[in-house]
Amino acid sequence: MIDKFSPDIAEALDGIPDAATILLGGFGAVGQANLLIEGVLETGVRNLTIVANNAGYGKVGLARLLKEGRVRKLICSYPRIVGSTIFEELYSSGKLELELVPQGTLAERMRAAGAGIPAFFTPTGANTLLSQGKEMRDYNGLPHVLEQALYGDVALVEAWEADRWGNLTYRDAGRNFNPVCAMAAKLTIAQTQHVRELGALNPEHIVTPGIFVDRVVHIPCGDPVG
Amino acid sequence: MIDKFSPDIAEALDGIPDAATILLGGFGAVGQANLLIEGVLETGVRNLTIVANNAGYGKVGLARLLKEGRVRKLICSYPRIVGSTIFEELYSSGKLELELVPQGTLAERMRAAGAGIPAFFTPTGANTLLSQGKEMRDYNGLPHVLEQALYGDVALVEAWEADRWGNLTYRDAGRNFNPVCAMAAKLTIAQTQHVRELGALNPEHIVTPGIFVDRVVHIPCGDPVG
Amino acid sequence: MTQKNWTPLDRNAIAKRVAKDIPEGWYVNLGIGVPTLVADNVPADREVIFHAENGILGIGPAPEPGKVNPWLINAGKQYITLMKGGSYFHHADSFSMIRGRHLDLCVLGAYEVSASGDLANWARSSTDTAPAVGGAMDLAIGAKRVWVAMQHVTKDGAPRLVESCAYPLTSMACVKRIFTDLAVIDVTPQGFAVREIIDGLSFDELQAMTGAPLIRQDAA
Amino acid sequence: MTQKNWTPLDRNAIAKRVAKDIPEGWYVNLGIGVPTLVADNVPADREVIFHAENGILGIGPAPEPGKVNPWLINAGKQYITLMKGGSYFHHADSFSMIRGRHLDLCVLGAYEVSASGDLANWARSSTDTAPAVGGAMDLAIGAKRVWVAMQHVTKDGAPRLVESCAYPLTSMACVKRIFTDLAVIDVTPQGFAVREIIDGLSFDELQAMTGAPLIRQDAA
Repeated sequence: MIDKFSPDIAEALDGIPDAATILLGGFGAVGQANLLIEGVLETGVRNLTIVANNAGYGKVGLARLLKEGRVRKLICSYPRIVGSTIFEELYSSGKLELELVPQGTLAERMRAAGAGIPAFFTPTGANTLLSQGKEMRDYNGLPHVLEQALYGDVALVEAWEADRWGNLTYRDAGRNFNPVCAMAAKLTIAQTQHVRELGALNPEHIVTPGIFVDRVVHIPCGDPVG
Repeated sequence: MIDKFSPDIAEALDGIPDAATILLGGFGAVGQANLLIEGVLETGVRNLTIVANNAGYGKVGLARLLKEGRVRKLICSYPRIVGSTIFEELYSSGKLELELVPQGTLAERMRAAGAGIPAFFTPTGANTLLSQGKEMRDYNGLPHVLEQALYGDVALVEAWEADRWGNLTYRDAGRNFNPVCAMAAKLTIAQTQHVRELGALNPEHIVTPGIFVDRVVHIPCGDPVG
Repeated sequence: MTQKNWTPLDRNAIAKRVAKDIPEGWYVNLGIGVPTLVADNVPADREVIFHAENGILGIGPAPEPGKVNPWLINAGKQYITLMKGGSYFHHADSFSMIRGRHLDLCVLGAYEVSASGDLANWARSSTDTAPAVGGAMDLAIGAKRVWVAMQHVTKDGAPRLVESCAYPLTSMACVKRIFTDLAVIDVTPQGFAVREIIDGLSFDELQAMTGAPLIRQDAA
Repeated sequence: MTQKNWTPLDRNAIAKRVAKDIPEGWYVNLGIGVPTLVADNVPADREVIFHAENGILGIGPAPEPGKVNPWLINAGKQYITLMKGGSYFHHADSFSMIRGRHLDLCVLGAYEVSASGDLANWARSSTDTAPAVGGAMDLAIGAKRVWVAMQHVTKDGAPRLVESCAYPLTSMACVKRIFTDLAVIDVTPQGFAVREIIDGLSFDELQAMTGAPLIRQDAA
């Protein structure tokens, strides 16, 4: 019987190596797999590359990973949000490498990785600081940038519901980057608020089919905090 | 008040010009907007480029458009299915141009058009007859083909439910190419089996948000035929 | 100093003026700041569908106190509500809507706009200590129309409408209309064309606060 | 002619042999023909999740007579059922699963397979009168493993396992294992390696019906 549930966070996170690239779902405080992220801290891995829209929110999750010096590089669209002082300190002191990526390009690069598309042309960012050094080509009379797929070793996502096949749903704005991260990583680990029996999720309403999910852990952590 | 419903098929199809590129949802007999497609026949337009996975199924919809000689070119992954004799006659007699595209590339080229991605690299079809003359590049140690977005002037899709904002759901295997076609065309027209009040569709369960849909017509045509 | 005969619009009045130009049925993304205020200024009987980068169509008014849904925020991380007919989708789909030119309009704030419609709104210098771009570049290149809502001049009185931007660009030649506290200005092939000036302010006074030539244009 | 000491496997027996090698938990796409028969040959207590190109995960057994859902077909346009835990998605997402290497296995039919694993299964000539490719090229390049289920020789007795394919290629160097009515053969860097031969058929007899050198390999 297929059963992707792990009994606890430690087992769910087993095997993440140093220097891994970890994709994090979430936007603002909503839909972040904070307990998995903090579990990564406890595994002791270092030298991580983190892909996330924000550089942590509040004092939880990614903010803690950053503070503890586990992150070598951040690939991110909007690191500077209210309360992201940890990021600013690390970045200005040269302790953290930053790859700034337009938000839509960030999402599309992960989606491309999950979809087997190694590179694509996008108009976003053409002829700006963020396209410097990249291959350019005109389409439809406008300049476009060639962007590369962004592959994760691990993705950490937060779901609203999950079943033992790893099928996931999300809640409201908690969907955001989560389905995109889930498809782009070799090892996708979900924390879920609710567990459902196989067959209880309507096949029309499953957002992330279990094929994109390797492990699930039940963490009924309630409303977003951050 | 936004109301995308058209009172009848003729009005829903108003304004399609000769030589238009029309994207058709559907796979096999399921999820085809047959009554809209046959409505196109009645508008008298000619010289069409049709994008569809199959070259018509049975004697309805696209099969009729082909038979009446309205189609100049077919962009298609699997024209040869049981009963597609009309296609084979037209093709072998040189009356129909065929662009054969792998099924996943067909879907991805339309998705790219809808997503503002003019071109992308894919491993599918590399070093085959279907990549001849196309730009190639190696990624991850494998050859890839540069494929172009496939834009539609019009998309004809079949939905299960629709509301006046044009939000759509589908039924079972009726989803297939429909959401992809809907996002890739300048003018997207849906025929829907059921009409729902605004707000009756759960926002988590809407598959094609109304932003991708211009017109809807209520056609409770029942189970797939063809 | 001569006495001013004019009073600049406040932030909400700018937003109200933007809202006036948005017809029913448009799909609209609103940037952070003054643009966000536009939503509440659309007449209640005019259906406009607001989009948020984080996967939402059909944003409704701000929630009443005590009725906040902590799972429902906009791209500015403010709590919102969802209208009937609203929908949720993931980030790649959300930016397909943006990049794929499905939005009728995006209203953004700006540091500077050039006479050719170049937009600078994401970084104050090329060596910004902690830059953040978010969805600005996607919106600027993707929406069918980009309008800017901003103060006409900086706090120091320097013009924000300029011949060419000094700040790093967000996107080239994308801005179509600018709503400031002083005027409504179109970006045309000939440059900045004035559509409206606030009461009491003369064309020449407006020109003096603008860093590129203005073209007279009757509102008609 | 000497009497044969062997009987080739029938179509269902080939499918059964394929099913034996599929472990629990794999995501598997089955091509048209013999591969489609694999699903019904997986032991009932072994959960394998079958995928269809037209947007389905979790295909169940064929529907009972009178209980057909006309909206539920597989990529071969046959009526199917959905298992508990199944899901629907659109074509671009479906081929993301395929192209993005999320499928553990795809079982395809073939006209020819070469000793380097090249697959030819979509067209009989470069001037096919009405070619059709479907999802074959996506599956061949995308699945983590491609296995082929086919007859060992053509109706005319010509080998289908060859040094290099005469028919147009579907994809290069993609086939890992071949299940025929006569043998199970791995494609290795050294060429075709025989894992199993049906009872009564000798290695040399199998070699005689094969268009490229076979390597002896113990099943252990």
